[in-house]
Amino acid sequence: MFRYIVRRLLQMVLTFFGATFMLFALVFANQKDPIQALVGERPVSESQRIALTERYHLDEGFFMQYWYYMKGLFTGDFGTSMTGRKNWEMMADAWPVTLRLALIAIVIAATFSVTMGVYSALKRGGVFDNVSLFITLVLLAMPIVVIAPLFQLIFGIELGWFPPTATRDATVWQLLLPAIVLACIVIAPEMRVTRTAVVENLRADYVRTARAKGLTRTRVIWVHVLRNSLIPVVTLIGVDLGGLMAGAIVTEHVFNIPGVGFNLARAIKTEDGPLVVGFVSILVILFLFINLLVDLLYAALDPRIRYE
Amino acid sequence: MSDLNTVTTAEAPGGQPNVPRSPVKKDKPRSLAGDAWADLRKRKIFWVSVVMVAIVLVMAAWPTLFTTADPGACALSNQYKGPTGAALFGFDYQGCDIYAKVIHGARNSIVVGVLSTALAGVIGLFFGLAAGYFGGWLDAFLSRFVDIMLGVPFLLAGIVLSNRLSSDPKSDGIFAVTLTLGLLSWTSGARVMRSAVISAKNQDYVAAARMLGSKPSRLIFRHIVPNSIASYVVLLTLLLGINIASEATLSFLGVGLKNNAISWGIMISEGTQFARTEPWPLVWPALFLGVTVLAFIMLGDAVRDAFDPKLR
Amino acid sequence: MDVLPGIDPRAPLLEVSDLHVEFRTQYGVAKAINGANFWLSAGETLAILGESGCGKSVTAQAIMGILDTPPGYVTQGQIKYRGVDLLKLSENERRKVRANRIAMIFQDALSALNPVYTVGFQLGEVFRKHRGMSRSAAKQRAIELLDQVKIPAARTRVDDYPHQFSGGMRQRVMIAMALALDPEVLIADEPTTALDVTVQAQIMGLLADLQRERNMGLILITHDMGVVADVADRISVMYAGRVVEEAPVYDIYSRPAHPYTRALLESIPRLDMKGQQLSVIRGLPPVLTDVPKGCAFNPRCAYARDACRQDPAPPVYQVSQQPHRTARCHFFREVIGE
Amino acid sequence: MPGKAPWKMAAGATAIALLAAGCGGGGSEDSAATSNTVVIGIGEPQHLIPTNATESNGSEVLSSLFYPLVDFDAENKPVVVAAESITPDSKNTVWTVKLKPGFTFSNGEPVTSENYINAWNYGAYGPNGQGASYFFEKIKGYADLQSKDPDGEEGPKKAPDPKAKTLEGLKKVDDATFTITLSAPFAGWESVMGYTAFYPLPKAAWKSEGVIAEGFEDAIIGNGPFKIKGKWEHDSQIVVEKVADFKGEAPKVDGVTWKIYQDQQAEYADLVAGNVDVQTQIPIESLGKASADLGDRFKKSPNSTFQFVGFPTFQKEYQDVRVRKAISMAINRQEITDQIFLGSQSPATSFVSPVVAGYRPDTCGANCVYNPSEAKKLYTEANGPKEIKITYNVDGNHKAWVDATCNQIKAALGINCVGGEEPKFADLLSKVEKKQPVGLIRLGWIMDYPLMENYLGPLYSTDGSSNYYGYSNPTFDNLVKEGSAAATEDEAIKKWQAAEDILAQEMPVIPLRNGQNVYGYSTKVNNVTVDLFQKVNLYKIEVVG
Repeated sequence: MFRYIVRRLLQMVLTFFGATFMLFALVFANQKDPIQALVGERPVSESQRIALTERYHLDEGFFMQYWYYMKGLFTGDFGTSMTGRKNWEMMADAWPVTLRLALIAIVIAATFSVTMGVYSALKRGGVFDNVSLFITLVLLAMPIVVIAPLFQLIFGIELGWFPPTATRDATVWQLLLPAIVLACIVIAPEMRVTRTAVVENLRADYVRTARAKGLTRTRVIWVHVLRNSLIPVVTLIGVDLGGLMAGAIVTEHVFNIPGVGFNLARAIKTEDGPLVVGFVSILVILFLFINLLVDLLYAALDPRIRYE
Repeated sequence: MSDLNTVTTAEAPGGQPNVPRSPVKKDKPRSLAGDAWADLRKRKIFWVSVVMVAIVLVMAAWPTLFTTADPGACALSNQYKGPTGAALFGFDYQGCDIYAKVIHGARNSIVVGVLSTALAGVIGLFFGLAAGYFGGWLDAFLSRFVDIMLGVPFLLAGIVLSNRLSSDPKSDGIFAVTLTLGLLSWTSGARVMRSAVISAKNQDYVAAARMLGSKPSRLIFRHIVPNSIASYVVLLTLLLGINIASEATLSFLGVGLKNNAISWGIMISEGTQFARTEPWPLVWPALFLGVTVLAFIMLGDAVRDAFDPKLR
Repeated sequence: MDVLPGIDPRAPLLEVSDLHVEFRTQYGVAKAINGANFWLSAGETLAILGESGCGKSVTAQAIMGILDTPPGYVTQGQIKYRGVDLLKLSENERRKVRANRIAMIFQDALSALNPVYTVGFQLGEVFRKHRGMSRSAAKQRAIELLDQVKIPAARTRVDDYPHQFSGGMRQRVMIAMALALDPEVLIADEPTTALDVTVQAQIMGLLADLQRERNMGLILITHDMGVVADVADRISVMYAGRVVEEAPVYDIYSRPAHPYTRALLESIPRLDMKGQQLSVIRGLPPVLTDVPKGCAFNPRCAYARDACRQDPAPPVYQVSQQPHRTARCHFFREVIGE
Repeated sequence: MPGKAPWKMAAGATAIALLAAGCGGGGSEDSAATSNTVVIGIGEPQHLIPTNATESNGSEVLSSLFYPLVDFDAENKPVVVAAESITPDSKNTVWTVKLKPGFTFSNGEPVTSENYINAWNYGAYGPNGQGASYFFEKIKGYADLQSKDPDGEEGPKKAPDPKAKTLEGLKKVDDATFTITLSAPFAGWESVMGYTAFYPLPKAAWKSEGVIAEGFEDAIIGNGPFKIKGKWEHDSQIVVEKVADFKGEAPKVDGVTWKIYQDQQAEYADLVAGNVDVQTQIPIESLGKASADLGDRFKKSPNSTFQFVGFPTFQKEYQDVRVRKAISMAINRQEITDQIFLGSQSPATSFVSPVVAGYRPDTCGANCVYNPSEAKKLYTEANGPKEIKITYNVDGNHKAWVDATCNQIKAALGINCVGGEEPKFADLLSKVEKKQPVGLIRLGWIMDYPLMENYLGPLYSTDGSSNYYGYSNPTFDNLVKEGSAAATEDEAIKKWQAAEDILAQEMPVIPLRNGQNVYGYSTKVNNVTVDLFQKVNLYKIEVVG
């Protein structure tokens, strides 16, 4: 197990370099005129253009730019954003709130999808099963650009149940509504996968054994069936957790949360290469860690899986 | 909606007496597909979803069967007018006939949704199979590649890909959007497939087949795939819905459908803006989208249940 | 142990009468059991014999109360344990009967044990949930049990997972689990089918020993007449959801009273019949949504006449008083007589 | 039976998780909400160094921190504020600025003429890359502060340092007086100095000569009625509080929290919920409900925004002026402002904004009047293209009106019209630079100072900084230049109006709409006004009760 983890960590280093290189290429491929993008619709004066081009090495080739970036990285310098702020400072501002948002969202999503998935697996074909399926599907089929403002409108303004916006130092209470919005996208798949897995496992022989042992139905389901059904669910939750951090762009925008999604969107819009690469590199690292965790969780959930 | 899943419930558990698996046809050899078809034919829900999907497909293929109005003929003087004879659903913000737009929007939404999901399904299947079946360094390499893919935000990759793929200013962007969504949405499927394959690989019947000298390709496609495919199909039907919706997000960001192409996604995001005062332009396309996605998912569920002997 | 109201220590240990079970599927109602009758006394071994799909396992599940409902329903009949009709108990009372009074062993121990928990956990769970023991006490009891079923190094193996045991050892774990709470009735559903022959004998021996020690009633469900001959006291032969013949083991083997039993016996390969062609029962068991009229066995029966093809099915005929044996065949005399 | 158990478990687990996640979150409730302060919504400023602040968010924040040399009265004429007097010489070339005595920066430093000169030199110096450096173009010696790229657009070589570091035209007379020499006469110079770029910077700003100290921008020190409290909390808020002994006009509130929003809809949600007191631009999506939500706290006032579409000269199909006129006549501006913008903009019928002196309504004449039959006739005569395209950037909320405009054109001219979507303005510009067939280009303009010249120069002059469509008419250029050099403002306006008449003849662009501030405020505040530059008047606003 230890060797496995070490190997994965080594892979991670390689992946990280691969990722930054790929990202740099992506950003580079998309870069047309970052200086114009930076100032929006204002005209750019010649001298301003020259100054900024020099400051950000914009006139140099792709490999040179990558080299400057990596060189900075090794000295702990994530580079300077086109806005003039230090990248690490912007990341330090943005990550905490996004992490909290994603965690709250995934907890809401996982709790609801697992409980509701199990419940509808037990009551297959019942009213609960069908209604919850329908609602989650409708939420799934709605683009996030629809759900986010609608939820804000309905629950934030018209009903006033939640604060309509949040800030960087948002309380959990303020982050609840955006977290629910984020959870909406992932609840449907997670719930469906839970339901399918539970249905399959409900027919397993060991369930009959557990019942023959005189265990209560609750215990049979929540202890014996669920544990066996969790592997596909955990896989999906792991993927979703990462996705939520990167995918919060629209939600953070609507709820005014200056997190990763918002910063990324702005950086992409302003063709702010170093900032994009900085944020996404961290995202990739987080993904790698989450995946390692998920893989280790497999082994914890199912003793038949062994890593060497 | 009343009995969406009842069909999956009434099966005899394993080790039960001779409860028939399909209508009895005495002494006739049965194949999996034949069995499944026989099974499907009996399911009400299957037919309901087939009819719904068929209607949507016909709508996508021949919109003029449903409406003769030109969806592009809009006039502000009609803004938010209620339903009239031909315009069943009334008019939207731009004074367009919502009914005509919904009908004509079906094609782009369906084409993008179905094709991108199919593409993602195939890519994810092969990635998941290769990684799960062969394991080792290939698994490590593919898995890390998937990690990077997942780590790159949809928005960034979507913008870059869409820009690269649609160089022709005259194109409506459907090809680019389809390809973009397909190339970006296969990853979670690949991971689910991979873990399903890993668990299937360790089952006795696979070991048995291997002992009997099955070629890897046969092993994979005859033994592992049919047994791992159930949750994958469920995921894909969901992905279909997600991709139809994602098209709207891409279009919303300006890298989706172009040149006044109509789609449900675009209608929905436009309708959202003024939903507070005028809900109908949002409600109608959302309803069509929701029902379509639901139909596909129901169909996927029924087919999945029919093909998965464990669930039958 | 929880006290079961209405229990009568003098009443028969287990008595199943006129049991009907049906499965309501989308393809129609399958009558899995159509009036099963048998009883079991303490210390006795009753074998239920039949081809796969004849309703043996369903009977066992109905007794345990672990039928999957839906689609399976008990529609009629009584299952009396010491005079108490289990079918009339609440789910909670019924649950307490399981493992405490009546326990069950399943066919395939690998799939019947939960793959993700240690055997110690799964064994201990019985004590924790029924006896309210602490985790450590339950584990201690689990080790003792593993010892009793002769698993070597029980103390270390208690923390292993099912997949780390061999087939025979797994079945021992199953047995240990069933015997944990000293039940009076043990139902063993094809306990040795998945094992190889030498291990089969060991397991059957172990079961017999444990039964003797505890004076349990044992219901042995099997399709293997060879196993039955060695351990059973009485045999019930089931066909298409009915007990077609019931008799002490010796009588069945020497003089079967039902054509089906006879056919089963003839299909056993025997040393003294070397060189002769092995007889095979013609045709297939009926599909339960489509059971033939009259005697369900009639399409495959050499003795069948018109009466066998008419409803109602043959009643339970008393073949002899002492020993008590019954058969559901209009022509049982003819069958015995040969 | 697990009848209700899952729900309970779900609720319990969620609660636990939320508590856990909550540990990181500070409960920073606004303590300022109770006091005599107001919360005003803005977007994240790009920069807070005055010479780099070219967008409205930055200049709005700076307006609270700085006291300008000049401001504008109700007729948009300049009036001195921090300056005692500003006097030109007879040729309008040398301007003498005399500062009011006794003013200090919020750190106590006295405000002297050097503070202005140093700040402006910094802004004009090319290598500093300041966004507003073009404001100093008219000052003598500006060209010497710019470097020329030696090897063209994409060359890797380092540009040489400019010839000079300071503007030749800026001269200190004494601590309270300095002169500005322009490279050419310009009667409207006083108005130009009303812009954000002309604020002074204290000595504390400088690390060394010409280099801004690190961290100064995030805690900038000004000479205005408010000072920054703490630091600029990027993407979150900027809190300013009253300077105790401010010599100028004292505001009625004790502080302002500039709350930063990424999205106007979010800001509006907070306005309705009472979390923000003033929103200077209510998004169209919310206008339908704004009256209901806000009652008489929903207000409108003019601003300088001017929206139009330009015809790229490199596309032959638009070279016939009849085609351009026909397209203009095919557009029903009133319908679009009423129904797409819900009255938040008004139809434009001239080539400059109504807020500048010298504006005349309807200079565009019949060309800007909706007349579909005449349009069709003209278009057919000129044999205009069968399909036209209006290219716009989707990140600016332009789709709705472009679609509506296209629908009108389609209906009136019987041709096809499509909206060409570009993700952002820079993408649009790069296509224009490559001379790709973009069709009509969506453009807008917000003035820097209230003169006609600020529209005519950048937008329509041959070398205008925002003349992306390539319009060029020497007569027009000359008239604009003559106007700028005129001795009096009235003379200047006459020349400029003559120039505008040329535009009406040639229709290089189609004027579409003039913008308005559509703003709203909470019940907590009163006397809220929003000026031409989309700024809240901080001296008038007050807290109720």
